Amino acid sequence: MAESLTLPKKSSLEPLDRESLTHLYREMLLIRRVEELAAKAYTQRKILGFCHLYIGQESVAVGAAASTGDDYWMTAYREHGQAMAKGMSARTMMAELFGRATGSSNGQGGSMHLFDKENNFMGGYGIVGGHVPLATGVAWAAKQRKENKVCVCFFGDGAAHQGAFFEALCLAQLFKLPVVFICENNFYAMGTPLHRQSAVTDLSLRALGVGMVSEQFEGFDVEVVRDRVGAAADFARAGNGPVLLEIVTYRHRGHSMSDPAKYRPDGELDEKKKSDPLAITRARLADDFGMTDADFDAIQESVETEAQDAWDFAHASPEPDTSTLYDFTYAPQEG
Amino acid sequence: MAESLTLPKKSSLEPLDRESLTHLYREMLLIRRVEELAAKAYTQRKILGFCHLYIGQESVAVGAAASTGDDYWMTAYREHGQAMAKGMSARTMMAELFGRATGSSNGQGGSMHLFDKENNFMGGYGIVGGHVPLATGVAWAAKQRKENKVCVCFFGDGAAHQGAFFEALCLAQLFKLPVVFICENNFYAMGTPLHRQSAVTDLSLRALGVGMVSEQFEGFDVEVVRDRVGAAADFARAGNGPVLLEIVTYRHRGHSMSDPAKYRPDGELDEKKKSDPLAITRARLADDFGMTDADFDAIQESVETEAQDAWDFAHASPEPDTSTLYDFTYAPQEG
Amino acid sequence: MAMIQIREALRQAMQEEMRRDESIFLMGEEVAHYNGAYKVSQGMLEEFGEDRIVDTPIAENGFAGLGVGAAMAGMRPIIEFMTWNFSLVAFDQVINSASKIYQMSGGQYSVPIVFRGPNGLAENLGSQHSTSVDSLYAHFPGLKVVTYATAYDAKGLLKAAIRDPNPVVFLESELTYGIKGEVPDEEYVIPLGKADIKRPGNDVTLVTWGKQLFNVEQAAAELAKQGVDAEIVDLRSLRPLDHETLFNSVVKTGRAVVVHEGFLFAGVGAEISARIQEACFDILQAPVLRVTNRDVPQPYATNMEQLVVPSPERIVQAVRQVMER
Amino acid sequence: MAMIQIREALRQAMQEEMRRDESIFLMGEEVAHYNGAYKVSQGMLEEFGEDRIVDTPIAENGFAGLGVGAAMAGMRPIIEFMTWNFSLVAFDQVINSASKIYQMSGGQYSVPIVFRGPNGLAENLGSQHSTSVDSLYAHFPGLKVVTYATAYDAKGLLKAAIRDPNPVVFLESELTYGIKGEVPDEEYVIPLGKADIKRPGNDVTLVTWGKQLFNVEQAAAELAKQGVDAEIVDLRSLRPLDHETLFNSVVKTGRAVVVHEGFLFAGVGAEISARIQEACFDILQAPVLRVTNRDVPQPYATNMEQLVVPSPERIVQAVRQVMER
Ligand SMILES: Cc1ncc(C[n+]2csc(CCOP(=O)(O)OP(=O)(O)O)c2C)c(N)n1
Ligand SMILES: Cc1ncc(C[n+]2csc(CCOP(=O)(O)OP(=O)(O)O)c2C)c(N)n1
Ligand SMILES: [Mg+2]
Ligand SMILES: [Mg+2]
Repeated sequence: MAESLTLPKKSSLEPLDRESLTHLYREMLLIRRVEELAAKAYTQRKILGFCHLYIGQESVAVGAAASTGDDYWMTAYREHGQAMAKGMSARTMMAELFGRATGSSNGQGGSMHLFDKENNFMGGYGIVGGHVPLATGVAWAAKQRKENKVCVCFFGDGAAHQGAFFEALCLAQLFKLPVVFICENNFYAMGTPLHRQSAVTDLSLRALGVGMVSEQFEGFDVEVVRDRVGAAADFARAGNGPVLLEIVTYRHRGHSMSDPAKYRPDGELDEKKKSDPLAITRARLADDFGMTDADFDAIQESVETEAQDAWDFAHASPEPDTSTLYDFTYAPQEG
Repeated sequence: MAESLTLPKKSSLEPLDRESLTHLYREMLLIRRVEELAAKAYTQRKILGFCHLYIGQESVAVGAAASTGDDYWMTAYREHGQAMAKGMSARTMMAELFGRATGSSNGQGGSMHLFDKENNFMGGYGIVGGHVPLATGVAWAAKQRKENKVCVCFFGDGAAHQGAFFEALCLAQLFKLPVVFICENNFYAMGTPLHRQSAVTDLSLRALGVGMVSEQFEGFDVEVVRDRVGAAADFARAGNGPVLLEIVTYRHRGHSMSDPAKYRPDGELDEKKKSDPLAITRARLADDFGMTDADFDAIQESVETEAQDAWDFAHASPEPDTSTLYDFTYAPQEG
Repeated sequence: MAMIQIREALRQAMQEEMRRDESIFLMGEEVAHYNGAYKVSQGMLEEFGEDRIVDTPIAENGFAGLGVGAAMAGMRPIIEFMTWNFSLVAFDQVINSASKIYQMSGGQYSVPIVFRGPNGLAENLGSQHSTSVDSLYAHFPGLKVVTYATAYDAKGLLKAAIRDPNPVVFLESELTYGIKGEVPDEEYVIPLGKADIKRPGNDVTLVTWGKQLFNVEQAAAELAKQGVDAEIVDLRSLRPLDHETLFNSVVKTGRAVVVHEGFLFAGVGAEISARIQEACFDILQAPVLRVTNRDVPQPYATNMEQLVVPSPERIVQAVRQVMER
Repeated sequence: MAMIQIREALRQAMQEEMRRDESIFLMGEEVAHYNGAYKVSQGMLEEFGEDRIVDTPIAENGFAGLGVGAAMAGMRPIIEFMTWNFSLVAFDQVINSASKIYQMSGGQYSVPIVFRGPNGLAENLGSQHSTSVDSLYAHFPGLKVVTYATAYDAKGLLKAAIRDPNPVVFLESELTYGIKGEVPDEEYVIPLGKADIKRPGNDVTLVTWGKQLFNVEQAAAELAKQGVDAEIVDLRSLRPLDHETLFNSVVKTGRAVVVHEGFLFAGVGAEISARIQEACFDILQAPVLRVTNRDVPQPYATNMEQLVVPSPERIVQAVRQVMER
């Protein structure tokens, strides 16, 4: 029976020491600052189209990367932070947002379609739920080739009502594929709160219907995310089949840059900001690892430099060469 | 929590007396005989295309009709028996299978697309799972108009993995729509047994993922089906929202006339035939209501006559008038 | 006459019809509490309440099917796709359910439903958010396919679509919701299947629909300077098609260029071109040319994106080609 | 040379390629234990095992997407749709995933996948089971669309499709799986994008593809009796299109009729017609005519159904029309 299956209480990962936790903190901060610069660039119309910021959810991507760094990832369009957590440089990402030739997709993809093959970051996708079946295929390949890799698939609470999501769950469980499905429940699909999207607001229940192991937890603490995603990856890697994780998080900004997010109940945002991933990990580093304000200032400074450098790089980069217009439609026949 | 919700142990229906149970027995027998004639007509190439027989599952349609006779029904392509149980005459149905102008859809629809508006039989559909969302819309209308009607939606075990099915469940539960979803689990989707279609073979579990009330039961006894479908209809009619029923049944024939059904384990069919709905109800009528062989012979005879009459009617009916070719594409503007 | 935005014209059409007919409801993502992703349904929740202005989860195949079922049961749903790109997950319901139920049922059940939402380019959204679905739906008998460029047409055509007893695919545009136009104060309805001559002319027929009308009008102005008097035929309905207006214009001018967004291959422009040469073969002075998206998935970067879609310059150039014959 | 059924030719193509390349697998409904709904994959489970010949639940959108993901990860999936009618529930995966990932990723990820299955009329199945999807997929850049009429072409083209680094939509037919044709014993591959002259002639060009070739050949035989020497161009690839063969033929004959199954409106025939008149305007002696399904959802009854689809008689009649000019 579905209910009887559960994840190991602890992952196989060692607890983080000061240095490695500091590294994760820096990554979260870098994502935060780069997103803030992206917002600024958007208001200056240097970035156009949609721009979905990850601010508030950094602990999910960074925590997951800390436990599945070599694995395959697939995700939706709110993926700037995920791409960076997985190894894409701030420069390459910002250049793609700016629509430049130096961007991750040569300016073909844009904000919603970041890809980084070198780091097995298999894309940001724009059709809600549409990429979830793709993840089962990546896991299929990994399993057939006995790669001992899993595919981590991120999607939002809004995707948990899509047929594509359900069919992917059915297939992954039937074929016992090594997929870690991560539902980032940030409480809203655009302007619609979860309780108006779904009769059940515990989305990990979706797993029961297909007999899948699942777990729901709060993801504001990067160490918790690292451990639970690690536990899920251990489980899937061991050949036990897929796992559905519902990670409760929160987005501090609107759905996209054009959304004032007036639909939030008064005080909700301030309340949630108390569990800002950066604040939580900063406190932990200060309290348990004795990091000083000076230490944090140093990190802040290097992050500022890196973020600003990304902006400068993107800004200075050339537009795509229009003579390449037809180069991205069909792959050339090898050999 | 999903699990806590359950249906009333008994429906609001009175137990059946001899006369009414006899009536249901006769209906099941009529469906059986008409299907056998359809099979014969198919081998004589009087019926073409696909022909999916309902033989073995009669108790489901007839039992459901006995408790939801005035309600809306929607179903898939294995619907000959359901159309008749809902009130379509054997003549009209057979004529449609023969592709005649006197058929339920003037020969436009055929075996997979029987419709009978007078009896709220809203169609047989050919895309697996595709009609399930339609049922939520019919229920939406019934609810808005406060008709106190439910929509009964039949589909197979093979449809329980389709995105359309899942989205319909999500919407029905979110909007608390009066739908009775009936999954007729006859163990096979074409040649694929359920355990190779799905990791969970208890399909009523699908309801847990969306917080829906569900129940699984064997449907060979028409009285049981009548009571449980009645209980589900009571529940939905009372405004409690939808119900998912998984009714375990079995098809005695192949998937369609062209399927020899070689995939059945040895002995399975014979074993299942012991729970033939006709045998069960016949025994009940004989044992508890003292019906004699003579009584049954009389029923048999009148059924034979009615079934043969349907064949004769269909056979004698004209082909559709080709001048009507363009009459079924667009509805005319009223008034 | 009032000058109003196209989004207001569409809203008025829905409001007027909903006041007239209890059986109409609007359903889609963010249409109610959020007042519409593009504010088309602003204020409608307040006026009509949650039973008639209905937010949905992101389950297009599900709620498109819900709409079709409700239509079969006698209601008149307006189903909003936040954009038509997302209708691709609901494609089966629009094609296999909506377009075929009247026929499959032998005429017993009609499906009076409107599917509406923005179509085509919305700028810098990349290839998954820039699809023009015109030809995908216009291909199928059983559907009607309607679009507009002006506020006047938007309102009159949407009212007709809502009143039609058949499924209507109604194509809008994010980029033009804010464009203002004159709309009469008194009620009016524009019958489906009637094209409109947006500019009379004698030298060449420019056939278009939807927001490309604006590029075509710019091109026509430029051509006028160059001494070419173009007639602009705005089809408005792609299915059914107004052959009379179309062919009369080509018979008059002897030349035609079709301009539309979306892909060339088996696009609606191909159908227009094929029909013109079938009907006006002896009159045509030059081949019917088409100006459409270039044959690549829509790139994100502005310079590439603008290369792909039709422009006044490309239209003028095509007209020059047909005039040179 | 061996005379084999088309289903065997398709099977041989898959078997030969799978023996050559470990990364190829076949996935779909009933392809394994049932040996294929139409027995195309007969015996393949036995040869290749359950990891490479894979039965799926009825979840087309899911397993089409699974195939695309596996292709991105370097495998070469063959995804069978039991029929293309059912691809409409997977439409989003074929369009928004398969056709666009190479572009969205800036060329980082290619998608070497084949989607295959029977397309178009299968007789007396009603409107939901009789859709021709040709134009729906050929509309989109990023996809290739291939079909065949003969066993020889079926095998050679499917092998090329499997080797192609791009997503290929491969259109088959229930009605012709059993038709036999000669297939060489030695290996061969037919490059995609090359049309084939199935009958040389001088008076009129008959353009077709898929199983309509058989109707066209019957019509050509009848026309020969009437003294009309028709050239038959079997396109085989709809995307990419072989303009050279097509236009050379029309330049020679000066007349063209396009024959295909499926709907007329924005069908692939419209594209062929539009391109011919664009390229051969001065040579054309008559308008390009089209013979396609009539514009109604497919009826079930035989007499109505046969009225709807192309027939040799309708083809002959169309040719007569173009010859009379
Ligand atoms: C199939 C589909 N329908 C609708 C949309 C429009 N849309 C884009 S994002 C979004 C909300 C998604 O919310 P969620 O899944 O919770 O992700 P989040 O934005 O919260 O990260 C919607 C409705 C879409 N992109 N795809
Ligand atoms: C979307 C879709 N995919 C595939 C098919 C082909 N098909 C027709 S019936 C069937 C099996 C359905 O089995 P089930 O749902 O259990 O119904 P049953 O035939 O047992 O009544 C399949 C695969 C289809 N009609 N629609
Ligand atoms: Mg969300
Ligand atoms: Mg079954």
